[in-house]
Amino acid sequence: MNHHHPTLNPPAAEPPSSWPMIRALAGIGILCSLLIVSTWQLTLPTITKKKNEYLEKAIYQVLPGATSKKTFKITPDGKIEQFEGEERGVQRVFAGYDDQGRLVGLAIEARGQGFQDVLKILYGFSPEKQAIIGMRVLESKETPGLGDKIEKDPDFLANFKELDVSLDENAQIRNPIVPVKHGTKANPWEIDSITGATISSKAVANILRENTLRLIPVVMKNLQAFEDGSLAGNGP
Amino acid sequence: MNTDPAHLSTNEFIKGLWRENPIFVQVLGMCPALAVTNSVINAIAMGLATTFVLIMSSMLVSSLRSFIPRQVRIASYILIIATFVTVAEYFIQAISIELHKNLGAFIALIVVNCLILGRAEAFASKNTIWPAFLDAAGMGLGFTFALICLGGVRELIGNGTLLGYMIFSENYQPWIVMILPGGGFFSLGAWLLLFNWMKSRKERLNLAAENSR
Amino acid sequence: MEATPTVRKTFAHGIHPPDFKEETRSKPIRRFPFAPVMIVPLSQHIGKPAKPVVAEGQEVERGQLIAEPDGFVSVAMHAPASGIIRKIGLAPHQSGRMVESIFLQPFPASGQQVDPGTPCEVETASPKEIITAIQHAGIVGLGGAAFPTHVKLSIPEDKRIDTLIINGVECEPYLTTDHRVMLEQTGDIFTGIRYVLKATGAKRAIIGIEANKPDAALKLRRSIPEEMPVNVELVKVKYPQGAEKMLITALLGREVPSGGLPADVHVVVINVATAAEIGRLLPRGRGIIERVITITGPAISKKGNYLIPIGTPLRYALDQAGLHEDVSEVVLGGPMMGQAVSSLDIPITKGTSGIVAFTSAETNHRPEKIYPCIHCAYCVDACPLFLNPSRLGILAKQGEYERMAAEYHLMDCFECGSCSWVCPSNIPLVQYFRIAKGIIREKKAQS
Amino acid sequence: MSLPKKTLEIRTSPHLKSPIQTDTIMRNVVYALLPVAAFAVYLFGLAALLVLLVSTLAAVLTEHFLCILNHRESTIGDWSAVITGLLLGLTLPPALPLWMVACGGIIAIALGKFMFGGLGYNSFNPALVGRAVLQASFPVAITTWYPAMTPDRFSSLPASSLTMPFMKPVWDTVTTATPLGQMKFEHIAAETDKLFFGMSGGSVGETSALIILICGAYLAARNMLNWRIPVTIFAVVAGLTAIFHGISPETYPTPQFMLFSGGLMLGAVFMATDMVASPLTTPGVIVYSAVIGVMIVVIRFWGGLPEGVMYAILFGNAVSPLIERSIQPRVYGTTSRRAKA
Amino acid sequence: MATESLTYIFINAALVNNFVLAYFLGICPFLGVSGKYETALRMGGAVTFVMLVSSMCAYGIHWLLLQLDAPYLQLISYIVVIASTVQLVEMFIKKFSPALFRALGIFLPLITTNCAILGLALFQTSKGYNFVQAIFYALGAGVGFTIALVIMAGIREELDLADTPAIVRGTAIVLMVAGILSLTFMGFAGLGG
Repeated sequence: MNHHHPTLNPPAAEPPSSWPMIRALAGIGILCSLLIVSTWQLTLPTITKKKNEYLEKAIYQVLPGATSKKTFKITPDGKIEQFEGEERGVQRVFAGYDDQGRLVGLAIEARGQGFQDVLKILYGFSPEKQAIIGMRVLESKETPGLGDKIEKDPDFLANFKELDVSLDENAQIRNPIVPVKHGTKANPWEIDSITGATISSKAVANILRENTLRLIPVVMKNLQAFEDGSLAGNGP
Repeated sequence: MNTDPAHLSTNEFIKGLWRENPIFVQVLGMCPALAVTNSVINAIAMGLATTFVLIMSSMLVSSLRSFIPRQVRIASYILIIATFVTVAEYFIQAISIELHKNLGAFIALIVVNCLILGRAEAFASKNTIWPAFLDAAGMGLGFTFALICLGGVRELIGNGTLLGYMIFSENYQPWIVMILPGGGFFSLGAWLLLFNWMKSRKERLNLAAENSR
Repeated sequence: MEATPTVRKTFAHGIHPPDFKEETRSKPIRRFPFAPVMIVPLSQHIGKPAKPVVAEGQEVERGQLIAEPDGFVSVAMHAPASGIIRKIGLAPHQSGRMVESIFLQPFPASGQQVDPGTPCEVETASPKEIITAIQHAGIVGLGGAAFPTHVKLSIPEDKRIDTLIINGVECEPYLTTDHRVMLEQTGDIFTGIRYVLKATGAKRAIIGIEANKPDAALKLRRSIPEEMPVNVELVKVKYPQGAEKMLITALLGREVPSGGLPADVHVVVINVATAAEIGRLLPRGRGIIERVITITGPAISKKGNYLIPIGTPLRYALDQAGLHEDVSEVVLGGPMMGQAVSSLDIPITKGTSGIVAFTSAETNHRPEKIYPCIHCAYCVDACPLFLNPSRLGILAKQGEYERMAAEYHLMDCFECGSCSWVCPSNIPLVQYFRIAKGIIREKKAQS
Repeated sequence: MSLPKKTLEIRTSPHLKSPIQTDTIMRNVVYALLPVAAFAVYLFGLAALLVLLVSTLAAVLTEHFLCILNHRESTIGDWSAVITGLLLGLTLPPALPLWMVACGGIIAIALGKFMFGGLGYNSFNPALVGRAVLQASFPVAITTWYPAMTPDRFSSLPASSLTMPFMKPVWDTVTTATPLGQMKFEHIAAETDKLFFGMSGGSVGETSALIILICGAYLAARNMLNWRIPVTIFAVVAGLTAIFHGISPETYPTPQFMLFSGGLMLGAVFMATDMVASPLTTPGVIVYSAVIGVMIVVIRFWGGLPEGVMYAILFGNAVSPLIERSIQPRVYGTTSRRAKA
Repeated sequence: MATESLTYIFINAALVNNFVLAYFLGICPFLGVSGKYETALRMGGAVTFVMLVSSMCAYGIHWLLLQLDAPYLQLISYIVVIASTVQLVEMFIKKFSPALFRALGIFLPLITTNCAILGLALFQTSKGYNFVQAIFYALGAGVGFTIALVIMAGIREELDLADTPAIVRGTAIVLMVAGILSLTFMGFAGLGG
């Protein structure tokens, strides 16, 4: 095999003088830091803007009609707080508002195990309809051409036009979301899975079920906080 | 032997494209060659990013070659390469978030692409800036070319498209395996087979020519 | 017939080739006439060739010593017939090389009388004397290996022998010499055992016989002299049951260590015909001058067991037995381990236990095409030493001889041929191994 | 004195040879596969017949042409390509477009066998390599099952069979689910006797356990199939399933169901037993089969796929050299398993 | 915070998304050091060990960079730390276990340019694993790398003795086998959930 690794052999035995080495490394270090920091400074605004646009696009997609958004987080003890930026381990909820500043719905991040790796999705919840009104896959490594149908298959995406997650008298979800075999959807809380991508579509359903069971009651209880968010007028 | 300097520099440039092609001949930098070649656009992006890093770091290494003592050269090269990779990464992110997502960690992994360190060590550290640039550009373009070859085959067969344009009819049944990891191995293997075959054919022809002489 | 319970004694693995013994097993031993010229090679045994004690033109009596042992691993030679020594010189040999031989022209009216020598009495002789007598009687292993018997019986000081095994298995297809010897020379066998027991100090003897020779077993069992510690045991019919190591395992459940000798597990094994020969020759002080040979095979019309003077040219022997015109292959010994000969001018020696001749009808039918190894594991299941012939074969093909020896115990292989016999891909495994062993021995000798 | 007229042949010992030849073995495997194929044709009609014919033809022709291309003597005479073709056909769904079947046959031989050096050197079962590539390429087509025993199965073909290359197959409206798929996704267990006699949907030949067992027994009796492999796989699968079924009968199916559903029978009897890709020694074979058995159970119970026999066997093939090298037979007269002189 | 269970993380890294066969990380040693079983096993051990150490280091650096609010230094600090870790490990082993050093010695420098190590550090950061999760991830990745390497070595030792056509010899056939292995490992998909 003609396979060359860069030679890492020790150099010839010459009495090493440390000053040139330090000088070289320090010089290169300074040069490099300068380069990196200036690039960072140069590109940061564009990157932040693009990231934001990307996220907004997703939010408006799962919350049809929304034109502005506001970010909240749900603390582990069930409180809703305003939040900006990104932080690990934070359950983010985006409130989407229409032109009049009315709450259209909430875009909620959910994640769970897919077929190959972790799936990350964003779904839109309408408090008015007590239903999921949109879903988008944010991150997936599902098998191309098969598992990735959950991002493209129109029949499958149609499940999320109005997926029932209404609460019962105990403020818990009445009918947890369930996946059913393709073509047998009979109830508004069922997800019609994809033939040939059963596993991935079921994974989506399971992630949604688990996430809605946990969060929808919390969200509904604190609905006022999200609506207030718009009144405070802190636009997008 | 042609010792004309112009010819020599062309030679520095051309050799990386074909005769010493980093992937098909030297079998270097396989990780990105396999990982991001499931579409042509990814292949081009990866190829150009690598070329950028290769050219920049080669030139810097070449210009600093008298300044860097032997003992710390590898460390210095890695520092330089890592810097340019970071730069490339931010630029790609600024150009397109989607592309950055598709290439994922493999942009950052250009740092450990043996090709770059290899060129810095084997060529740039021993030559002046201009040959170093030509060498890096040739190698980088050769690398990009190989990536496109791979990406082209994989996207065409695995998705029926090239650069996103449908090549076959709408009804083409794609061979999904080609865009899966397995397909990466198969297509690179197949390209190497092709190169082996051409090489053996050339050797045979040369032999025949020598015998008839 | 005695009720023989199901025979269980055997070794693991092995094969079941068809035995083709039917045609000769009931043919009594018949004597052969003398050939016009006999060729007695000085090297009929493993070890150093014997030293001639006769001169060209000298007249000799039948049974007279014509060559004496040259060193310890060497045995004596005796004149197979009364006649005149025509020449001492090179003659073709089974090995394919020319070897120093004594050419003897029997007198036209040479009788069957044998020159009497100095007897060696079992009661009075010491073990050492018995062993020397065996050497001077020219006795070698008659099973085919032709290893000097006295060497085998000379047990090193630090080894203790408890059991003597008499090998009456005769697992090679076609051959029935041992079978006939057991039936016809029963008394000699027991006499021989008595000598060997004394020489080795073993406390008991077991005669191991393959279950396809119940008549021989019965005869032997009935003839065991009183108070003689001898057992007759039947072993399963399976090739290579007759190999020393396999027989020891079958009868005693002991395994001879790799690279070791039977003496390491306190056993000595000698062939039944060798025992008979010892029993016949020692009390009379004679030397070995003839042996029983099965001449058989599809190319032989008068198949049978013959008592043939040593030195008889193969051509003469085959002619007597009625060789078919269409003969294509002649094998000395059994078909599994025997050797095909290129010339019929070689003489029969002490180690020749059988002659099997095939016509072209059979040899043409033998599969020729060599397929690649398909890892069917038939050979692994056949190898009596639990080697991995498949692996060894693949390595041999690549010339990895050192690895064969270092990792896969190549040197333990005794070339029984089981692997080659079963191999559905017709890979000449044994041939590969023989070559590999040769090369390794050579390398060892060089270093 | 008569002299032999021609020169004598000098061969080395042994001068006898068992009559069983490699092509004998291969031919017998083909014979043993024929009843399985015949039953498949009975179940699925013309579609199955065409699948089997096309896969076999593709395999044999590929072998022939590759040999010619490589200036070697054609090796189709050893029948091994026929086995590969038949086995591949038997693992495919009956309504698979025939051009895909042909591609599978070509890949099986070219990639799975020829690349490795041909018969005797294929590290993996070639038929399964072909099938794995097809599965990864056309995951939908290869998991679209056509029902057995349709009344018009001898007079008409499923629409998908004759799809042209490069075209999306048009699927018949009547497709069915395999018992394993039903178990995995809907927790409906099929009746064991139905599975045993093979009256359920599935691949062309993975249906009748009874016939596969009989044919396997024939080969095992002739020592052309190592019975330890299927027996160990059955034992491991049944044993593990029994344990889990005992713990939670709701979640896990019965051992019978596991044994007689899917490709387990065909795989264990005819694929895992591929002599070339399995270890030589008995202990090695047992470990190899146990690996396969465990992996079948793991994939079926906890994996994402309903069926894992193919992957399990390929994995077994992959680790077979490792098993082989760590489990060498104990040589006679030695105590160590591994020889180090 | 990632919520995956430790078993899931381990199995996912070792089998389902095997670093070599699904992520193409560490292809260079995979092609270069898979010729002999013993070497492959040692290389696998060395990589697993370095992975563990550098995974812990990467966790620390990431935390530090968060404190400093300097994410742009991530790559450069990871690579520097990995390179120095390898050096330190090498010196440490040389000093305390000469036998181990003899066994692993020649592989250690090569590991610096093994993209699997850097890849591991980057992935673990982007997945947001906590310390324990990161350790299991590193362990899984290392074991997966070793499995792939050792299986490949086993097959290649056989192939060395095989009658392979001339043009497939060398890297081409190794890649083809890797492709088949990659398909085989697809069977593990969905495990561990």
